Amino acid sequence: MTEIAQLVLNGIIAGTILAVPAIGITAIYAVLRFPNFAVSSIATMGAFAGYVANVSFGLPAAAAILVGFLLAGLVGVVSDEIVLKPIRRNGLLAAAIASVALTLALENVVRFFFGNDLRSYDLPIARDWRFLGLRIGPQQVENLAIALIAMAAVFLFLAFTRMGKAMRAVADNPMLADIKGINADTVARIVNFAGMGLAGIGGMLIGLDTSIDPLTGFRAILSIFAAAVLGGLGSVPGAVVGALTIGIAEELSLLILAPPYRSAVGFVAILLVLTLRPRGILGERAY
Amino acid sequence: MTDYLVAMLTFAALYGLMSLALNLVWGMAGMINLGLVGFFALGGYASALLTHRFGLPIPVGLAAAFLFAGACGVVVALVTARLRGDYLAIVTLGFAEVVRIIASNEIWLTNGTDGISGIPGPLRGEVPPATFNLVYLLIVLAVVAIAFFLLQNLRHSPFGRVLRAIRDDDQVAAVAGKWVIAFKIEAFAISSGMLGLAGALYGHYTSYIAPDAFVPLVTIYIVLALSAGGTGSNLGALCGALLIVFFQEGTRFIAAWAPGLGAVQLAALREIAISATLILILRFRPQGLLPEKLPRLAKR
Amino acid sequence: MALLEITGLRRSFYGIAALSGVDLAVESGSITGLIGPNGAGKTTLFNCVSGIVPPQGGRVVFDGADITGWRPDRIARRGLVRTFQIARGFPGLTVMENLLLYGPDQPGERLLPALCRLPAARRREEELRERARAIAARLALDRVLDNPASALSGGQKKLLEIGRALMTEPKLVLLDEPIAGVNPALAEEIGAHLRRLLADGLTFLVIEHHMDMIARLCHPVIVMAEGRTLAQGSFAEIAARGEVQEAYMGRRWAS
Amino acid sequence: MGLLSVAGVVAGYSAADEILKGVDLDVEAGEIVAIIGPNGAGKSTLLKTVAGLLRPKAGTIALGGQRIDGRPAREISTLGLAFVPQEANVFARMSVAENLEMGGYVDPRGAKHKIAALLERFPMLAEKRRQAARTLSGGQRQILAMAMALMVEPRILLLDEPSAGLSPVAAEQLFATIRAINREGVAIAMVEQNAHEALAIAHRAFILVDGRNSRSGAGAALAADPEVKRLFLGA
Repeated sequence: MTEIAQLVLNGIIAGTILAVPAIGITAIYAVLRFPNFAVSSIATMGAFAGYVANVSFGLPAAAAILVGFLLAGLVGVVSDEIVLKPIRRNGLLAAAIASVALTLALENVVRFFFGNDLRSYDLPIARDWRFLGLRIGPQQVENLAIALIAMAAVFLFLAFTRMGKAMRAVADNPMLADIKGINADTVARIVNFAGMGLAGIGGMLIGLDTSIDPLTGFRAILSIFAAAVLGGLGSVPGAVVGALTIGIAEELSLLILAPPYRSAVGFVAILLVLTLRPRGILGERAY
Repeated sequence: MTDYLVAMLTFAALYGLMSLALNLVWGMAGMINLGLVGFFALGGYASALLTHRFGLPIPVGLAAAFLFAGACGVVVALVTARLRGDYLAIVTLGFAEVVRIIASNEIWLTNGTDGISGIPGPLRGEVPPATFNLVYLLIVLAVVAIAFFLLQNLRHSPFGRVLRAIRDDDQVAAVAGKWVIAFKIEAFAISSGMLGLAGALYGHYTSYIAPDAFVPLVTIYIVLALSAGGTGSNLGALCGALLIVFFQEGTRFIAAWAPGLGAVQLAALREIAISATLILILRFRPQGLLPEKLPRLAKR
Repeated sequence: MALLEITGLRRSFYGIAALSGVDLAVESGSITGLIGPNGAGKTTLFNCVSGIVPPQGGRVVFDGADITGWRPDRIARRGLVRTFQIARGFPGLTVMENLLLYGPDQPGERLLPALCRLPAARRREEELRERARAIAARLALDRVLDNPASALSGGQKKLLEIGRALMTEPKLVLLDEPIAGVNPALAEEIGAHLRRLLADGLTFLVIEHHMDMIARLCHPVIVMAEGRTLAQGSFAEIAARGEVQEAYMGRRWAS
Repeated sequence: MGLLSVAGVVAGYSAADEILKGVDLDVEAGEIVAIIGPNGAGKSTLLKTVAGLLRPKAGTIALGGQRIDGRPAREISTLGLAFVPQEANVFARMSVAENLEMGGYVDPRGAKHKIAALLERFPMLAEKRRQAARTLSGGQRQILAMAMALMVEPRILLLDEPSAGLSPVAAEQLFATIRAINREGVAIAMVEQNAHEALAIAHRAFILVDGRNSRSGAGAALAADPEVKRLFLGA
């Protein structure tokens, strides 16, 4: 019983972390209408930027994450501007395919500079806390807090700020948004910056738990997309629900499956949801 | 030099077979498959296991690869046939990853990341290696020629017309009296089967397969081949495949003008070059070099 | 026995009822008009009858067979075909291919005959091509047969929709606003086509908002409101009824 | 010099096709102008070009004496010209109040007051202010779309087939609303299939045929003209 409770707790933490990049990818989808697979290598880049800030410049993890956010956001905006934006005119599926090529290129940029070795962040050694027979590490708690703050910021931004509403307006009806004077290019840049920045945070949060290498983001991509699809691509609250579901399901799968199969859980979840409820748990684009 | 050319042409033909397969689902029916390499792997393992471990003849292995990959294609298509393109992209991408995870971890079956070596090839060991390579090239070319001929028939048949209609609007195609799901499943199954066959031919040619050979990069190559050649056109699919192999070989010479780089860095540069090429084609020539043509049927 | 008989048809979306028990019959050899305010459920009714959206209750009987819940292609092959409100179709196919696609009983649409180019398929293709040419000539589309459908004007797209429906050799055609967005001269022409086809033995069920067209072409006229059938009769009878005026027509047509 | 003057405008969706082949149009401050004509004549294209969604290849468009041709839609919307497209003219998944806010996006000053005033004016919208716009009926949606356009206090409103798809009752109410908006001094240029009603409320009308001006004149005079009747009124 305690074992299951521990797995559920781990799953909630993992799911909350997963929710961060999942929100990023779903927000980008909502505005630009295509799955941007570049999210996987941009998450990796965020993790490496955080690594450089943390290990080479000695910043604490929380500050290094900000560096990861900024670099990933920047790469997201620039790569979209140069690579994907012109291709979107040739069709959204073409853009999705181009984003696969883009992610491969960016992954190899990381590989070019850092090689294939595993690297670890420089973290203070801390003992796990125990309560009710469950274990939780201080770093996990910090990660959880960072993920929750990032999510809260996204929700407040979308619900109350002028730019957040403009973003929803473009997601809803780009042509009308243009007529109403909302600059879709600006919105696209902001959603790319914020969305890919969140992916960068996600990449680093995933890396803080273990270690990083050029495939860090790619290994998480199934879980990230599973979370977004599960909640309904384009729906921000859906991404959170989806991420928690995936996080818990992946942990619970350890009861019956070998650890390498964890990422297959996301795939199975996608299949189940798409078969039973093609618009996702909360329906497509609920927000 | 001849050996090198023969090897290159063999790979070009294998890519051509996969590119034709992609053209059937994506070019004609409009269903994107970003998990090509998964079906390729399924066929490779199916044939390798049957011929290597159970000693069955190679043609049986090839047929089994076609059928097994095709059957898996039916399952994937059953689940995804109702989905829009972007979801299909996600599911197929995930499918290929799951295949690779299984291949890496079910050691009892696939020998894990060490892979399976010593896969038999026709006449291998009985004739000199150069002759084997030439014979194998002819076999692969024959398979590609048959596939091309059949797919051209399909392309110009009423069946092909229904697929192209489904690509445009599957709901209206249903109202036109077409059982859309069945058409999609058929197209996906044949395409997957062809990919499996290509995987099997690959295994018997190199005599060794491992999960490393089935990375998403292979899918990118094929998508690149078809995009470059011309989505919707079978001839374009073949030309694209030939171009890609030449291009791939060309990028090997990066090492010549970039001395002082390690192997990892060189490999990274090549992958960047290949990705960048696909991006440039999607940007500047989305219809490809040999674009699809519409038939002229008004005159009797 | 009516050609199409619908009883108690129900369908809701996300808890909001679009059809709440529709009863309706279309007699063979009629052009039946279907009118009603926006949101009355007319297009949903078409979607349920043609099989695009499965109904959640009730029965649809067509030509003696209970087709409730059938797949759209099966319904189409049985002789019930529909058009769409906004001309939809296959922009990547030529006009000729658009027509051929609707041709029934083409063995070449099965895998093996297609792969092997069986003569039966080629013979059928020739027949269908002949038929397509005749239909295109009738609808003045014969000059654009080899053009991609995307290059047609709005009015030609509407005509192509009707032409495609005819290719199926249907018994009943459901037309969803056949003259919406069409200029009056072409609307007149479309009306004349329908009358001629009626004489050839076809039956139509037509959704339309243009009262002129309904008044001149349709008999009987069925009024829908809030997911139910409200009234049925000749246009004059319908126009005279108080509840219909209130629900739909407004003052101009009441006088 | 009228409020809006369009002269010799040529435009189309691609380099090859020209839908507008040289169109003139002028709207005086405070009047209702109807634009009618057969399908494919370029009526909607004309409005889209004026609103800045399409770039004219030739000709001039001036608003209050200031050239606006070639400027993007979002710039034009700040100059007192508001365009209500025919379809998808509200943000379906946003609330009615948020829709109004987005209507006034270019000028957020005093938005609260303007929203309050519009909600008072259209009680139906006030009742549904928190509901998503997709839950509104067709007629209600048109009203919301026009209210959104009024958020920028425009001098001229361009309406693309406002009555399309509405039942006659809803259309009648809509035309009454259009008239009421016009009485407050907002000029209106509307494209209509529904020529009867459009000519009945328009001060002047333009008839387009095949991308060119065909006739123009007072609404009532055109409505009485036998040739116009035959062509467009189905009489």
